[in-house]
Amino acid sequence: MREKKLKETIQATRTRSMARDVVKRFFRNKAAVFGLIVILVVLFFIIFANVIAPKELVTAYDVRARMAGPSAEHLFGTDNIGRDTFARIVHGTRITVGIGVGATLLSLVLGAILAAVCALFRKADMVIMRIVDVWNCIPAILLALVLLAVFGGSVGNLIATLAIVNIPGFTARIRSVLLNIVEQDYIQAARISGTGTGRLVLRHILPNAVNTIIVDATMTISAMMLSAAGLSFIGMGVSPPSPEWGAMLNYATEYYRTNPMLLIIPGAAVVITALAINLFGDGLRDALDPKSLK
Amino acid sequence: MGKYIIKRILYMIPMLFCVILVIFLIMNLTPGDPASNILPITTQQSVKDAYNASVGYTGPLGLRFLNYLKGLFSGNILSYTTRENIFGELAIRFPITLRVGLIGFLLAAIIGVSLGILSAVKQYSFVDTALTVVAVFFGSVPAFLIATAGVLLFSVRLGVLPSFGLNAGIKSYIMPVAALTISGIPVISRMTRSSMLSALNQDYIRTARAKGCSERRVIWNHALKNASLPIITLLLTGFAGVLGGSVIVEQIFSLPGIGLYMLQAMNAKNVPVVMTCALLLAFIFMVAMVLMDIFFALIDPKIRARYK
Amino acid sequence: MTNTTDNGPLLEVRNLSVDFRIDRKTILHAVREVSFTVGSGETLGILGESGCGKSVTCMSILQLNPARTTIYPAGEILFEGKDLLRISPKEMQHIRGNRVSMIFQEPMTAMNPLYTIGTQLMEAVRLHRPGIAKAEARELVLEAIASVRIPNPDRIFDTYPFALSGGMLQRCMIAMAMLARPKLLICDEPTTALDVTIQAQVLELMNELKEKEKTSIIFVTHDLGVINEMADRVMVMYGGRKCEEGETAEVFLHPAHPYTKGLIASHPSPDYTGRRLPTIPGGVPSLKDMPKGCPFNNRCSLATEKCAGTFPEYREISEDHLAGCFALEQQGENHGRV
Amino acid sequence: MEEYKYEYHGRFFLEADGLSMHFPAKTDAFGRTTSWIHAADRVSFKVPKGKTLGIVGESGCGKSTVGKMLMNIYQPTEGRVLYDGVDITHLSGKQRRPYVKKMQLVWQDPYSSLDPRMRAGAIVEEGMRNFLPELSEQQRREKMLQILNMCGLYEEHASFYPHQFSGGQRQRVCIARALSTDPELIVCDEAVSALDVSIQAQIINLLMDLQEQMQLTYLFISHDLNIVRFISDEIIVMYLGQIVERGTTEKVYLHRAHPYTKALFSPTPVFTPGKKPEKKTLLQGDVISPVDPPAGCRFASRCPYAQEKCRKEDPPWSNLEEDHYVKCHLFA
Repeated sequence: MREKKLKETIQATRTRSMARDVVKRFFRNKAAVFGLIVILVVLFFIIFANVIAPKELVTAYDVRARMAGPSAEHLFGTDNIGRDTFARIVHGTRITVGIGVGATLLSLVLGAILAAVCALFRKADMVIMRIVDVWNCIPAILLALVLLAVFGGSVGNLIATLAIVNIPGFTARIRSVLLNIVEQDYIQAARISGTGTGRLVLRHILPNAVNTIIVDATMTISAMMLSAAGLSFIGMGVSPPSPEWGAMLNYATEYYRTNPMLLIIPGAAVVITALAINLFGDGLRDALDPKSLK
Repeated sequence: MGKYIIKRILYMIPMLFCVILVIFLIMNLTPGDPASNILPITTQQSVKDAYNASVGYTGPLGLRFLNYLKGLFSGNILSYTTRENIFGELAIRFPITLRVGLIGFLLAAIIGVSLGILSAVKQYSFVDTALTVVAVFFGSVPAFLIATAGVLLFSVRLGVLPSFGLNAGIKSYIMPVAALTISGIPVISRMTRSSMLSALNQDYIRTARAKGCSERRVIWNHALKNASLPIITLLLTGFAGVLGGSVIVEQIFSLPGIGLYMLQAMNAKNVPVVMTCALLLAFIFMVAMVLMDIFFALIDPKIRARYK
Repeated sequence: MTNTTDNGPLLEVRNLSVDFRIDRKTILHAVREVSFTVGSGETLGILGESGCGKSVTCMSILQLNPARTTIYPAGEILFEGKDLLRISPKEMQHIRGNRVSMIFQEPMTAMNPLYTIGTQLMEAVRLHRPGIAKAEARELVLEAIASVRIPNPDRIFDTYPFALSGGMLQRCMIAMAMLARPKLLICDEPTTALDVTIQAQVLELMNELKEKEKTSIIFVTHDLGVINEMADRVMVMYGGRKCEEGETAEVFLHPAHPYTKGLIASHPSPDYTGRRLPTIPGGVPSLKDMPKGCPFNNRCSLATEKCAGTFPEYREISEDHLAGCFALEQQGENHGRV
Repeated sequence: MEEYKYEYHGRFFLEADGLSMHFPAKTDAFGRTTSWIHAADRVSFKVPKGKTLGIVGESGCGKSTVGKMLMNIYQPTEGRVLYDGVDITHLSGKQRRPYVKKMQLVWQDPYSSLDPRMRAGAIVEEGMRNFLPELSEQQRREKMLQILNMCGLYEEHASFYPHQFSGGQRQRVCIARALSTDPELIVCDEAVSALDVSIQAQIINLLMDLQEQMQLTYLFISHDLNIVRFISDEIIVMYLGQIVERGTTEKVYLHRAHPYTKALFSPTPVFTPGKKPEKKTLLQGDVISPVDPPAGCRFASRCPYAQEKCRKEDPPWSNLEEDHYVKCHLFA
């Protein structure tokens, strides 16, 4: 009788799954949901850029419609040679966000590999951490500028450069996450249960590290995006005919007085996207926080 | 402690050596040369070679590096483009960067830390929420956009502040400093808030309350001192970053500081200038790290005991 | 002296309830309608397992529960005639560490790691005697350190917490708590984190101080043995409720509440020779899953439908021995006396 | 160290032969270790099959270190571990594997010893997957459910994540995991210390039931004498890395001889309902540092009976009665 009652209470109170809890907590956070919506819009732009605004519009100029204000035909107006700003922004999304994501993924993969080697092998750890020390001492922006100056500011170079600059940070952060997990009793317990290194990494270490890493990577995407735009803005990244947002801003500085819209629109695009990613990342971190997993 | 600091300072020498070596290798092993970067495209190859030889961009790599080191120790390295002593040029330019960077950084630190403390103490109140929202927003606005928006508003629209140069006295500094300050505050205030909150959650805070400390005493005497270690870390690494990040602000406002100097040197493949700037920035970064260790030892007796 | 009544209790807690607000929708009931008194010079033990509300109850006395999330929906905490739930923060600061002191479970984290022991004890002195001269305060502190039987008070004065062992730190905490000669000392599991031989030293010391200073003590613990040694009276708590209260010997010899009985039985006494340990089935429920009515009803062998509805009235088993259980009513008046 | 005569003859199931564990404490400028933390010094014992050996001592006495050396989590500085007569101290990973299967460990902290991202069922099945490859998916699942049941958990618990369990239930999952590889020996390192009193008794009962059913051998490490006495057949008492007293449970418990054992037993506010406990022997001071401990008896600094000799000479083992030995000058 009592056993049965116990069993019932157990069932009644404890059937929630972990993933559903996380989703529920995430959607309770309004700012994070706003971030998610904006990110979905941005993704939509990236995937359907050609449908929303034909690719020709990025370069096609219409001298009669120079420096037009916003209208039905040109949603965000046109620039000084009559290119449609909206089309350029939509296609610029691919470049700017693409650089952010690309640089993050590249540095994440390399950083995670280095970090895993550090966490699993004591001797390699010593060597890698010394190298990371030196790497950290070279001012990030200087290293980025030197690389861009010598290799030129193409999209690929920008991704590679930002990734190189970002690797030591990722390595150090992921390493500390991994080391923290490796010290836990359950890793020792899995070893005693006969689990080999490969399975240990895949089934125990990675699943426990992945939350922290995802949140970190999300935040890094926005930081990388802003850096890419900044470098293009000062003329070291992607150069102006490209609709990269930083490059558009760089181009627009010549028209401060005559057409401030040219400045405001890509500026707003950069800020809103970065803000959305940050809000999403914040919300994700709070939702995944093991402290609220009770 | 003294012994440890000396060790740290000695450790800086090989690190700095590595830094300039890395920059040297990148600059020398990549395509392009000073002549092609500066002289018109139509210049004959023989003229280019003569130019490269005249500035010293020739001969075996080891020798070039040795020459640089020699110049470094004798305090006389010539810039490829101006043929002037780099130290002389830096002496004019570095103070400008330092002034903008230092003022901007100090303001950001003071405002950021105060707002962070306020947020933590009033956790979940309206003030905290408002500050968090503002911090998240400005955390997503890069310095170059703040600067651009400033130029648009104060130079173009209102016409009260100059948009470039240093000719308007103190007025010329307002916008560059403000751009650095505003972009620095969010990170600092969020960091301060979280470390204050974690300090306020500690057992010894409860003990302090239990013995009758006023809330103000709890915050200033017990929590803040314990929260200060991560804040100091952020500020000191941040300061080195601000100096490096001055490139963008200097470019926007055309300030003749070391950021702009560096940028021009990179485009001209002016190897010694780039190396010297890297050396300077790396040196400042490492001094900041040593300072950090000193602060840590001053604040935390456990760390202090380790050095004895 | 503000102590108006010589014979009345020093501290009287009436119907205290404490809630924690977790988010907008969730409110957890940590303590429900708990009443007890502590007389002058008396030691009250509060006994219970994790999550039973014993710590929350004693934190409520000095208002040390997290201020943002804690709600006190009902009850009074009367100390020397004042309701501690309704006094100003200023008055509360005057009482803390002065009239009422507290020591905690984890000595290793309870001291601020950045200040010397001396600095922290000096602070405690000067908070309540603002005008005191530095030298005099130092004298007081050294005396206090010596009184908890730490050799070389001078050396300890300039030591940082990290350099001391748990036992030493807990002595320093006691010295700090006793500095102002408080009327009431609240001890929240003060020996749980210590090794047995060190625990014995600390308990011995506390008994000694109690006799010397005539301080009233509230001693919170999960250890029946410690209660047996320290407490004049004991209150047993489960799931935020008081289940039983009375003189220690009386409660331990004639436990009335099924939970108290189970708890005592599952503690093997030296002459117990059975092969299996008696146990209470099930686990301690968390605050979120606390059953309605009597919180013990899902683990209790005597539970009926009634128990899941409301919490019973307390019944007097004998003089100064209360218990709250429906089974007592059904089985007549002399259930407690076997 | 044949100072202890066991009634059980023939091969002992588990033997620790002079196990020492020294960790480096300080290194000089050339990276050579100048002082050592003596976590365990020449610890020897033998456990017959199906019996329980209790190791008692306070924090820092080296009892957990001994457990970890047995499990090869630490490689002992000196000495060897014999499992059923086979030296398993210096085996390679492959040679060791069959012994890993037979020896399992239950940790103190039921919170950090379960992978928070794995369901209880998967945690229990993991060991079978590694060590019992002959089982099919279906058999594995059945066995897992059976083990959970034996440990007092229900079928639906298999799909729970660790955070959905209470502390006592987590410890049951840990025990289930240990049982999954069909072990012969389980080392319980403070396995019930983190639990509430009423739950401790449940877990102890569970461990004793399992021992009866499966002929398990336990090494039960704890600081709590009341519990060790209850579950153990033999007890060894450790102080600062050394064994100071050993014998069958009844003898050590009733005729405790070493001053430390006396202090360890008596100050536990042993619960006798309604009676104030009698005055007890109190120790002075704290445990001394385990870094390069002095010659002589390590307990001398706290011992109320310490003499000149105790500080200079390492005390010898004395035989007090059958199956009861003590390492103290008082009995030499």
